[in-house]
Amino acid sequence: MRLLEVSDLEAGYGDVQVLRSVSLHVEEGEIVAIFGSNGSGKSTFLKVLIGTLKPWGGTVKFMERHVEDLPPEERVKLGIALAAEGRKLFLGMTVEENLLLGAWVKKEKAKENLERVYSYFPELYEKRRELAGDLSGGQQQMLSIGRALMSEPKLLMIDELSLGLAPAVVDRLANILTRIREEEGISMLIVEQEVSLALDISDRAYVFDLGEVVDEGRSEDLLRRDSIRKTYLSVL
Amino acid sequence: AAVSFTGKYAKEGELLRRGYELWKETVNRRGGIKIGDKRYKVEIIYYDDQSDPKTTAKLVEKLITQDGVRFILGPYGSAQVFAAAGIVEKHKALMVQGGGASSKIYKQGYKYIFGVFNTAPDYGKNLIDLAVSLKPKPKTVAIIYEKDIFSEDAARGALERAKEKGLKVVLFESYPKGAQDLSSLMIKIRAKNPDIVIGAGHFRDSVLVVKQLKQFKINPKFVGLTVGPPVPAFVKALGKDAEYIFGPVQWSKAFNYKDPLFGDTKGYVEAYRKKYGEDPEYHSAGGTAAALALQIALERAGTLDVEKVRKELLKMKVETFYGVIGFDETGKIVTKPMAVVQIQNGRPVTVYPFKEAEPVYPKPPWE
Amino acid sequence: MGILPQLILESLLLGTFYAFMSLGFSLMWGVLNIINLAYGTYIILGAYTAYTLYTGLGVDPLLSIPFSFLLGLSFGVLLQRVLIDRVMRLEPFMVLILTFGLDVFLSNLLNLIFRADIRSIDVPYAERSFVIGPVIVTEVKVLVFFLSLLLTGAVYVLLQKTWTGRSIRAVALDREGAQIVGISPGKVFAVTSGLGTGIAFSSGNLYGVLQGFTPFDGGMLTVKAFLVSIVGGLGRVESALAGGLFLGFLEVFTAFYLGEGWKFFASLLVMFLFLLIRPRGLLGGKYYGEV
Amino acid sequence: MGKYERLIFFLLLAMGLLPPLLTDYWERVLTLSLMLSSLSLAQNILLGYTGYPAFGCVAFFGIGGYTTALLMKDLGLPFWVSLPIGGVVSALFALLIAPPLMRLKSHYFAITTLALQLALGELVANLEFTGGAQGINLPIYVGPGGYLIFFYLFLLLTIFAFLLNVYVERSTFGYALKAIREDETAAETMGVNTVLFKSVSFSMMALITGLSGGVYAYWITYIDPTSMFDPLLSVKIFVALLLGGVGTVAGPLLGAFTLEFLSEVLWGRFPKVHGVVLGLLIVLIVLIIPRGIWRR
Amino acid sequence: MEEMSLLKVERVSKSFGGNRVLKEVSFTLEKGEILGIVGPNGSGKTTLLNVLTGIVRQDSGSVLFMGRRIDRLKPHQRARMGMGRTFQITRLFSNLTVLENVIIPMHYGGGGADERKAEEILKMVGLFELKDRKAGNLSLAQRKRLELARAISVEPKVLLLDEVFAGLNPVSVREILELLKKIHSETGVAMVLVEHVLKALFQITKRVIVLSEGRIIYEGDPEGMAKSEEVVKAYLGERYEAPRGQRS
Ligand SMILES: Nc1ncnc2c1ncn2[C@@H]1O[C@H](COP(=O)(O)OP(=O)(O)OP(=O)(O)O)[C@@H](O)[C@H]1O
Ligand SMILES: Nc1ncnc2c1ncn2[C@@H]1O[C@H](COP(=O)(O)OP(=O)(O)OP(=O)(O)O)[C@@H](O)[C@H]1O
Ligand SMILES: [Mg+2]
Ligand SMILES: [Mg+2]
Repeated sequence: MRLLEVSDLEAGYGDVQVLRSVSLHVEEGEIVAIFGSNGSGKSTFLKVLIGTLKPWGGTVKFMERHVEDLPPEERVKLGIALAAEGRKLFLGMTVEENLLLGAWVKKEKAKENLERVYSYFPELYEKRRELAGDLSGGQQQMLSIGRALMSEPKLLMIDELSLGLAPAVVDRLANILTRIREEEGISMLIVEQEVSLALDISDRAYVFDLGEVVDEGRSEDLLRRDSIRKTYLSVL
Repeated sequence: AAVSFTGKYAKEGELLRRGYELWKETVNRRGGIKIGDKRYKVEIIYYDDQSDPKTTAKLVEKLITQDGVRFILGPYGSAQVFAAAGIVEKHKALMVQGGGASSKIYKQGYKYIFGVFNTAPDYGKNLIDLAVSLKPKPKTVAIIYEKDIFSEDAARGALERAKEKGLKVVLFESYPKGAQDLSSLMIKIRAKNPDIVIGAGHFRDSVLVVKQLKQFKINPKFVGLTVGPPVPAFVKALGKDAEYIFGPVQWSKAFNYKDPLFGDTKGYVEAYRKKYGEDPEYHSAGGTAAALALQIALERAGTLDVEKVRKELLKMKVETFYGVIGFDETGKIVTKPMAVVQIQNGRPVTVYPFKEAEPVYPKPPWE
Repeated sequence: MGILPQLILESLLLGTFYAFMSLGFSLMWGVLNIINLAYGTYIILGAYTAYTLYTGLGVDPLLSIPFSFLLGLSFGVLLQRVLIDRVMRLEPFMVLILTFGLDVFLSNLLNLIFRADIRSIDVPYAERSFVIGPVIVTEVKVLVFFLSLLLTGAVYVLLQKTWTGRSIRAVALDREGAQIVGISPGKVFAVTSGLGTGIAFSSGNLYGVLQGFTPFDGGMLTVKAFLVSIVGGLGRVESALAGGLFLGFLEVFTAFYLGEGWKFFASLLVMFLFLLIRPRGLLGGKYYGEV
Repeated sequence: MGKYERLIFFLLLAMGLLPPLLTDYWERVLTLSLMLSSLSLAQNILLGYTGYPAFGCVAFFGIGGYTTALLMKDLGLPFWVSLPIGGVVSALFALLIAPPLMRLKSHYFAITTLALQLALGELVANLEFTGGAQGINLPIYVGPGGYLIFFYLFLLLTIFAFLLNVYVERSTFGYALKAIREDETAAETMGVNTVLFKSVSFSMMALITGLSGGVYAYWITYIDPTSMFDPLLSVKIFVALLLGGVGTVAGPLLGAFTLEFLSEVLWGRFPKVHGVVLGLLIVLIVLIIPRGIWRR
Repeated sequence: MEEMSLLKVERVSKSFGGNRVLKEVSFTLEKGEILGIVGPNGSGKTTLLNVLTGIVRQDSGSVLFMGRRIDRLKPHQRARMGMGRTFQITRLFSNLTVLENVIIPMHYGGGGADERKAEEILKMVGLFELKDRKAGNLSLAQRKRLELARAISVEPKVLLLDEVFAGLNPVSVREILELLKKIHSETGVAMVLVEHVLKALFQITKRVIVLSEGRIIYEGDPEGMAKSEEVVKAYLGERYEAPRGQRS
């Protein structure tokens, strides 16, 4: 079943258009990666999906249902979660409180999921009584992802997956995500700059440029595609 | 006139306004004020100063600059009068007031301010004079006062006289304007257990002081309050608890003088009773007297020229229902006495220096 | 000396009332990040409600507390929905101005209806008191003390239902963040504002029994609530208690030893110093003005 | 100066020619408007450019006013000497308390200044030499020009405040203030001495506000703690700023005049309910034009 | 007399509450040198930069800049001595324009402000087209670039860069790398790069320090780092063979 189906999405800020006719879909149980040039509208796209930015046009269907007019909190209830760029953490609350709040729409399973997230990120367990605002940059990133996991979403969206994370943590995270997908069938939509990583863990990927989808396909195929190799893999 | 309709001095302000209104109606019924050859109907513009001197100042400024008023009847409250005075003086208008008794008003070198009240220290002095004349002679006194221009003056009068008469002042302390809880002061008074308690404040505080004295079970032999007891509302507010409390008055209906407008003091009392259904007390009388003084000066001057009217006021020495009205060069009245009343059987009766009845002393404890 | 027990008793009784009175203010501040300058006037509104019910229908002001609370609750929710929600998005000081405008409006409206005269709710037991050894105890104050304690406890329990409490704070810290985890900020704002205003109104009943009031006394009460919140720290019941007692002691002792006139000044000075030196309060955690 | 700034400058100068055409009453209204203008322009330096809302700025109005009044009354100094001293005292006081005070931000700062304002008011009310709660009556001005002199004084003050705003808007000094407004830590690491700049802008505000208080005291002749430390005046300043538009040079002027005229009209029309209407007005302004007239 | 180091950090320690974040950290930075600092999340890298720039005051130890102790200096004073930095979590003047964001530090950090020069710098970091945009409205990568522009605009003696490559796509990483190299060769500015994007870091630095739990556990060249067991365990991860970038 198509979990998420976006067609012809247009969006922007003020009168500056950022997204132009973006269409994209995510199947159930699939991990989809988005990469592409900076400023091409990836974060904007996720903002529209979670609902903190209103689209100008186009449709967003989640589980066959139109959600483009729902406020964010309703979408979260339906099973979408976002670990946002800029993190949007509750800096003045403790790490544990931040995580618990992630379970707002799944309160009955809060305790259980807390354990789970702590097992993924022991760093957070150590810091659970400290304020989120006092965490290091990378720790905040972990917290943001951990919080998104707390609601047991059907679709997990992560902006800048590896941002500021140490290599060891990135590896661990990659493992965790593939495992969660296998065990729980959660779908994911991931924005990641590190293209080899993105293609490593995803089934399919989209390439954004200047607000448009310029390329898409199965990750293995893209990895082999020359244009991609040239622009994104061989530069360093 | 800018008068307090609301706020802390709403009660006194209303009484003052009654005094003005009675005068206005009486004069207008008689055909108005005769100035030169013309007769003028009296019109009084009122504004509510909400018992706030700053507002008074603003309103008087407005009366003079916007409404073009030249002759102003004063507001109630010394601070209000004080505030208004500066403005009146600035614009060289003329104010006659029967609402402020602070002596400070007359120490500013103002030329255009006249007042028909004895100054505040006399309030305190009269109370002490009465107290020491009673047997058994009280020995200790506690004086509390509201931190305002009039009350402080009155309290200082009492303090001075108490020292002169050899009383021991065990407490002399102020509380802020508008205070509504005096627990701390009461605790202090209770610890000192004085024979006399003098409270210098205004109507509201008088009620509060009595209530809290009772609440804290404090039983002095003599309770004197500068403002309150002569006002009918005082008994209404306190009922039985008002009994035997003393209060000084600028004027009482026991006075006996002739009057150009009302015939004599009795005539005034009757006119007042007819209009308002109760006896006048000194706030209203002060208002009427102030207006009367202005009227007489206007008629004698025969012109609306402020300077000339002022000269007439300075020269004046006339007998009215209120006593003889005459001012010194600072504008202060210098020609009339004061009195003290005590609440007996729910009514204020004059007990000093003229005696309608004997004072009850010492005061029995609260029930 | 014999006077000390009396002073301590007075401070305790008064302080507990202050704690309850300030709870709503502290809650709205800690949670909505709003300093509600109309708060004091909410209390006064409560006092007038109790006054009207008492003089009109003879309902004892202590019995009409639930009614005041409900009235405040609806009023708070309404205000939040109609006014404050829209302004909260702007800089914080805009809400200050808005609530100040509200304060001017409400107090003048009261003045229009009731005039500026001092009113008091003269319940028959108002002047009753009894003596224990060196201290004299005023019955009303004791009643108010117990009621304050009881109601404060109730609020404490309410906030301990952690999900509500937590959601409330989350929204305050990052509105978009809260939405992302599925909380509806609008609802949370309304609940908090309603609760806070309800507390203000019901404390008005107690205030009205304790002493006289006029439409313009709100400003001073806001300052007191503010002081309690600053001294104690924000948004927590324990902090409000600490702050309330602090203010109680401060007022009674300065009034006694320095004179009534210095009471308010002392409070303001202490508040000023607290803000400068320890803006997080005695018990408080981090405050929000700083990241 | 830019084009429209020059225009406003000349308009202000031209106002100096108005008095012969005015009645006593309008002269008073204009004088009040100018006073409010100078106050909002002063606040604009602080709030508009530095981002610190000094809700209790009237503290300095009081300091300036009382200093001026006391110097005249107790030391018998002439007004022309007392006034500048009043302004300087107020500015120095600001400079002194700014470093600790301005560690606070946003409404913490706002409220702390308000506490300061109220505390000073209480202090003045309790002290003897300040005349206590009764206030002070000042001698009446009898010099050349009569009461018109106050109109010109406030006009001068407004022009001074206006020029200061233009300076801040244009100068590198202003850039520093704006940087502080946006992110203080970042500004600091970019080399901006934030404590110094904040303090100076605070003290500029205090200088103008203090001078304004001094002129007001002599003009109104009667001052007392409630009128010199009046929270309502603080709010009026902020409402004027909001109404006009924060952070622009023209906004505060526009706001002050509009507000003063409006409240004068309301005052006259609805003497009983003006308080209610004023409150409503504040609420409406915040709701409807939160960014001010000028910005729109 | 021996040539003095540009920056000398001696036994610097710092705790937050009971949490010891830096433990006697010492190192030196020579003029014109480029030093990389890496380490697990929360190992104290950002805190170290905060100590160097004066945003956080260390509990003990000292910092010498150009031979002078600067422990007591305020951040702005250090900035004027020639320290430029970027923030990991960007701290721009969000309501001012991109251009103004660059002009301000030029005023207060170093020489005079010159709009022309500011525009030049924006061109270098690739933000010229956006110069009139409000800084708050930039995308993550754009903000990072602006942080960098601000830091270099004052022509500092040392550039302290906190994760400038994070969030940049490979193309951008390349551009910024080239830019840094160019600036370095032209001005000889010393740099400290805190970074997790190792493949970028290793292209520009010859010496790295690895922090772990506030302690320096390795100091030396990049190759040696990947061979150090301790570093692999604490930071790189067991499966790590060589820095990713060197694979392709
Ligand atoms: N709040 C905003 N207002 C106006 N423009 C914005 C805003 N946020 C982003 N933009 C612009 O929209 C475009 C797309 O931004 P977006 O953040 O979606 O890009 P991105 O693909 O996530 O980039 P990055 O890789 O840098 O994170 C950029 O040019 C950016 O400057
Ligand atoms: N203000 C603070 N209060 C309390 N703890 C703090 C504070 N700042 C940092 N810390 C703690 O200090 C430790 C080091 O933080 P720092 O930001 O220096 O790490 P980092 O090495 O930069 O990590 P990252 O790679 O994730 O950015 C972390 O555990 C963090 O929680
Ligand atoms: Mg992005
Ligand atoms: Mg870091």
